[in-house]
Amino acid sequence: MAPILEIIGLSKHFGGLKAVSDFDLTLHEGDLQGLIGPNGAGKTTVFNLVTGVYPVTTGDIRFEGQSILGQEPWMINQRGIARTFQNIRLFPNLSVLDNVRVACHAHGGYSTLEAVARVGRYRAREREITERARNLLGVFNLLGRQDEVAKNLPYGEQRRVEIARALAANPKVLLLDEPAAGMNPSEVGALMDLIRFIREQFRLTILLIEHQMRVVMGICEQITVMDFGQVIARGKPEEIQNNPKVIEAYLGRGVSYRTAL
Amino acid sequence: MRTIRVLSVLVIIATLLPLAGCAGGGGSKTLKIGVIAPMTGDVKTFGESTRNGVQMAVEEWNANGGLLGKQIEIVLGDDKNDAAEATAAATKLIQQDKVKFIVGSVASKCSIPISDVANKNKVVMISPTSTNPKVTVADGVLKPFVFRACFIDPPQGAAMAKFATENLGIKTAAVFYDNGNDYVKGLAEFFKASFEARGGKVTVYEAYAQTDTDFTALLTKVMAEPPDMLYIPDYYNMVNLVNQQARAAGFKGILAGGDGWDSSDLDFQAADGGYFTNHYAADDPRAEVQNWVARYKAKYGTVPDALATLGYDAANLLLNAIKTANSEDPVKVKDALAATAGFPTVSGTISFDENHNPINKDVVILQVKEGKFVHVATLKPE
Amino acid sequence: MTYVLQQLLNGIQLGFVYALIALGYTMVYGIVRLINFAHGDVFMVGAFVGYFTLRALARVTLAGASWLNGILLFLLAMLAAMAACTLLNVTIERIAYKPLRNAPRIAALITAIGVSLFLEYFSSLKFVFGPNYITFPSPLPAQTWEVAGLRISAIQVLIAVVATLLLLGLNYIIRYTKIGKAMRATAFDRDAARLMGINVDLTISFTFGLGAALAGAGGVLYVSAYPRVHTFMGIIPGLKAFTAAVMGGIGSLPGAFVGALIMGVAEVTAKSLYSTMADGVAFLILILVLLVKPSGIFGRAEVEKV
Amino acid sequence: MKWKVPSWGLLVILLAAGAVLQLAIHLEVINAYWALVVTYMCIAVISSLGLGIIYGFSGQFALGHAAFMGLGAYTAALITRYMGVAPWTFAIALVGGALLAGGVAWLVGLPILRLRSDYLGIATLGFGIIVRVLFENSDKVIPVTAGARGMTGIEQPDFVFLWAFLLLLGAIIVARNLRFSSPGRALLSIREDETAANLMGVDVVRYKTIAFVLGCSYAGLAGGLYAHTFLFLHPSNFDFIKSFDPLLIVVLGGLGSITGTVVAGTAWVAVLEGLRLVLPGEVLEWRYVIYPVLLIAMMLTRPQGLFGTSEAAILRPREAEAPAAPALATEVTADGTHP
Amino acid sequence: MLLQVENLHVHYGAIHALQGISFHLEQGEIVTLIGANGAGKSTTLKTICGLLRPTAGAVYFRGQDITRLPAHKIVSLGISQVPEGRRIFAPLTVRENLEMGAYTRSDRREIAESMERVFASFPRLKERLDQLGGTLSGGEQQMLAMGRGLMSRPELLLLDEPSMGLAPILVEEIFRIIREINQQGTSILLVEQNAHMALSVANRGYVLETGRIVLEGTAAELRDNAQVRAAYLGG
Repeated sequence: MAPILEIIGLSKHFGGLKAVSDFDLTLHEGDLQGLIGPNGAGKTTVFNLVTGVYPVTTGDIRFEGQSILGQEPWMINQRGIARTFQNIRLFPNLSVLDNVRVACHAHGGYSTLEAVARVGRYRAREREITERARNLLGVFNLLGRQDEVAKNLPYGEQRRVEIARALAANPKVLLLDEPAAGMNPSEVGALMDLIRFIREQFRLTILLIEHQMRVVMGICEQITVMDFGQVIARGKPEEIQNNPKVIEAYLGRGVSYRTAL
Repeated sequence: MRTIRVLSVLVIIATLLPLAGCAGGGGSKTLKIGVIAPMTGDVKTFGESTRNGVQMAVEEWNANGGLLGKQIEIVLGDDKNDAAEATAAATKLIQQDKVKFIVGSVASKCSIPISDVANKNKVVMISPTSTNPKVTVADGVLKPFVFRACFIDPPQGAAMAKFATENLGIKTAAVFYDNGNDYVKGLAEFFKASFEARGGKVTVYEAYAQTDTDFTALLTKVMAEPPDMLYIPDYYNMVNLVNQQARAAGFKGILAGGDGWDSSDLDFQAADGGYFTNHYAADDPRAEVQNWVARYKAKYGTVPDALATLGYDAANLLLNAIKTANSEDPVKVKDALAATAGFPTVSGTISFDENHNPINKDVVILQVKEGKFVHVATLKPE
Repeated sequence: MTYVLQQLLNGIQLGFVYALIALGYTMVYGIVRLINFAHGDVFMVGAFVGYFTLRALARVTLAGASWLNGILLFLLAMLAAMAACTLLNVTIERIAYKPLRNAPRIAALITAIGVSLFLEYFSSLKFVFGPNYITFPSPLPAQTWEVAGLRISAIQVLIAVVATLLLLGLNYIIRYTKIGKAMRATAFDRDAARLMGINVDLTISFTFGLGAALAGAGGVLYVSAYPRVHTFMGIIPGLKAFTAAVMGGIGSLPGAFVGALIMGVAEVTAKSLYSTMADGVAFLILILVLLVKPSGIFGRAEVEKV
Repeated sequence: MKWKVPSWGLLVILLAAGAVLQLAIHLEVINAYWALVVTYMCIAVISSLGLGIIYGFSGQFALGHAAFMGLGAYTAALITRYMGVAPWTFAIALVGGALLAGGVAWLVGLPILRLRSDYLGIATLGFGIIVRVLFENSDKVIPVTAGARGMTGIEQPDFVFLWAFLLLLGAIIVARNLRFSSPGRALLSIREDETAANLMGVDVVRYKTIAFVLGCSYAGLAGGLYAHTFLFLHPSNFDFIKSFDPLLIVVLGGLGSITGTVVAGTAWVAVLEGLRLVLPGEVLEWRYVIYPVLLIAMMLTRPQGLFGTSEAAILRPREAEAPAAPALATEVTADGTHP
Repeated sequence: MLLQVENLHVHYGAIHALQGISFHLEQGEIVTLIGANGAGKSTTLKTICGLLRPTAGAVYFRGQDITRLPAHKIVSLGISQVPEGRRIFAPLTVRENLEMGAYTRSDRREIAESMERVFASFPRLKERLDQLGGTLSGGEQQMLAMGRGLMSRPELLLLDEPSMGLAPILVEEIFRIIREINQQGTSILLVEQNAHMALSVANRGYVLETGRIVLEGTAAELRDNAQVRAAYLGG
């Protein structure tokens, strides 16, 4: 089967700093992979390169067999790669519903002129968008909050709105950047269930960055470990846990109990 | 939501508040003269002078028993030296306060819109200081109700050119002028034409904007080939800036200008030795001049500047016309005003031409010398 | 060639004065992210205070030689202006900006516009500064020297020396003193600075005061060179200085200085070529600079954290 | 606020009110001064709504609004000068002014809208000054504008107030329809977080440009009306300082609130003219001392503006409350705090 | 009693973030506040050090009421906070960052001594003394933040989520140092998402839920509490 997302020899230099060098990663349809590594290892930079936030220095990123280098973030999103953020970046003063509807925008299907004159496809499409957004909120159990302003939501709910918003664009690949950050163990448990669920429900391919080993080890099928911008290990969770390089650079000695955490 | 509702109500009240002012008007116990001048903003000082001048005239008339048996009352409007504000102020004076006569405004950019409003509403207007021809004439058509009290006076420029070449033996001159001011521009153009016709050479002929303060660039250009004379026919505040910078830049020639120099606020030190053209000399023995200066000084504590003088003259011209017409009917007053001939004002004896501009007369040349203006020559217009 | 250099000198003279204003803009911006549109009007107040001080001292002779006397009187006027502006700006900050520290940024900007209008219109009332155009008495004799074909005036020397000293002083304060470091820390992260025990309110006030002192000095220097004092005189230099600060990269002190010099030279050059278009050219340069360097010459080209 | 007037009904009422007001002006029941004031209110609000779209909706801090108003004013004035002020030529002039302002906005926007926040503000402010300088020197190319001395000879068309009022209603409707639509939400998302919007599939450059061009067209339209209300154009009327006026109005009303802009714009004109009426001659000079004090006081007491981001009920869309039954199964709940 | 918090209430606009929190901390203790996101842990710390104003209640430090004191006064009394997300001054050098930590002190010699002590705990900082704070790695920044917090020689150190966003290996290192700092005589109030680690170093702990303290006890008691295990320790 052809890979859905292929990252080949990717490098990114900021001035003299090599944030990512010669990074490879392949995602096949339906994969759920993890990307871990110490702070500053370049994990989020990889996400930013894939989603077009930063221009790539060298290397290639192929989505469904075609290079997406040089494309604007919104184009990449519309092609089918969506993401969430390490620090939540909702549209703080918009309602929860509008947050999600914004991401449906690309699929809005009517022009600004139709919107302004309230003619043509406006009414039908607007109803579709709203319905779609509400359905998504329903999945995330946020329907009751649809009219709240996003910034007033508690942290955990904001995380969920962010995922719902990412899904609104109908992506094929979802990149989650530390989705469990700031969650307590019971929330984390629910999140893991949620990630598994949306993968099935929306036929997603997921790549996630996470520090909480319980999440990574618990749901990822394959894990890539980065340090200083390079891949230092790759494999199944149990292989990673016992990899001496990973223990040295990232996990530390007392790994066993923390896995249970 | 409640606060919003309360605020909305407050805003609506604030909106309606001005309507309360609608009531006014009517009442013909006094004769109302509208004065529109920049009472706020960057040329407020000109507005105050103008207002003071008009005020002096009105007080004198009132002291002599008023006009048509009524006391004269000033209704003041502020134009902030802004065309839109001027329109609003003029419309308000005419519509709300029902004035039939307006003195104003200072800058042409305000007087032009005012003149249109006044003319359309058949209100007599006389601008004390606005020199743009469009104040009284639009597209070649005279605005019958609009007059001005100041000389447009391009001949002043020619007079200075004549004096410079014949009396001072000047061969080369540099000229600076305000691009947005017809008066200054007119003087500069006439000076240049006349000076060149007399064989002089204009080395630098440069425009500036009214907001400019840094003249070093222009002066450096001048100093590349230092001329005998630097001609700056603008108001004293601009002249002071140029003169001092010219001296600092090492200019040793003669400074010269027009009647805008006539002010106690002129920087006498920087302008020392300079010449300017004027309608009258402050040491002019004419009674009109001496009385005016003395009275103004007594009331306001300063020597009147050109704006105060012209405000005073404009008011006198208007009030005299009302008296001559012996009527408050603007149509009769404007006819009387147009027929004014040989009316003595402080700034000279005035008759109006067919475009409602005062017809020029003798030009006086004054020299700035040791803190005083000294009369050096009187030239007949050519 | 001499002509070009002479014009360059004029531009630098103007640039030095702009720099003094621009630094105040940029410091205040750096610490509270406020485009303090009233800064140009504080500069105007400085010019007036300098004028009134000189007038009050007109009969005083401080030293025998007229040069020395002139310089001393000038320095006194400048110090008075600096002190008055500091006081004024700190007061303004307390009344009009401090209550809005946690409000949307635009709210403080609007009050700054309000303060600016207030200073202009209030000070042109008769019992304040009055509406008149006042001629600033030249502190020094109208002396010029020829150096290698270039004419250098006493005023130019005065501006260059005084402005340089002030800029060095500012640099020292910001880099090496405790309050200077506190300013930089507060500018970067106000709450973290608070946790260090830095009195943030005091630091912000100090920044406003310091910026105003420079503006006050700038005001006196400006009217010494371009001797017209007027209540609306601050708008245009203020705007240009602010533009210079933006061009240099707002928040950056060297940026403000370099931007101001560019602005001064650009303006003078444009004026010498086509005088009525000078402002247009100066701002065209600004836009071109920003298109090449969207956060100014010295602005950090920020890689946005995502 | 439970006004249950159907929106079409309300529109008819407003149209009737406008017509009645125009009739009253025509019959001089309302004098020319008040006609001028209410017309100017309409103009100020139209222009401010334009900035509201640019700044309030899409968050682009643009400070060159007066320049675009000037472009519209000069364009419209030149058109009627040569074509006269019959209703249809006046309409052409207004459209021409709006189109030219919009077109210039598009050209300028292409490079300039990449800038963010205060840098954009200062670049647009600089553009405004360049335009003013061009106006001042325009007589070298088009002598009738008279450059720095101001353009005269603009004729007044009939029923200017009605024109302004109807265009204002149109401007409100367009802004409101835009606000509550998918492109409108795209604009708001750019205001909230440009990078996130981009990553959520919003073509940021395109929508910023749409907002800027539309907003500047509003300014151009307002400029055309301005030219034919005041009948005299001077470059200083479109100076950078004048760009602060719509900014004040938009912020005082509440950023992003159409209702707020309408109310604040009206109140702004009312306060300035009200002070002219209320203050006697001796203290007239206090007019612009009181105004900034009011401005500061207003901002200190209500920093978020009169209306914040909320809209009056009549402007809000009546979204059909869809049945709350999501189509997808919800056996998984992400956490237990809000079941 | 070093720190006593009594019936603290804090509002953010309409949100009642702290709804009457009371706890105390003895000299020499490590006390931890654990709880979910939004439970009010960071709010509590911010209120203690004066960044937030409570609507009701009081904070006493060594018996002195510090509830209404401005933040900078509280620092000079001997409370120092290492904020969440580290918040180091990126454009200042490491040395200047540390100097900022000693802002309330004026004796140069003593400050130099304190700096040496910080280097003893965080030798890596000494190597990077003239580097800009912003160029440090995440772990180094956390060390700098803690070092900076110690520069005021506090009696009480407030630590807000010191392990957040750090690799597991660094988390361990940080907690080792926390213990070390405590052994040198500084009392510590620790807010931590990682309840497991927090309870492993703390003497006592409080559990916060939606702005209230729902449970308190020694670290061991809390670790054994079924509720705590379920909610915060993941089984």
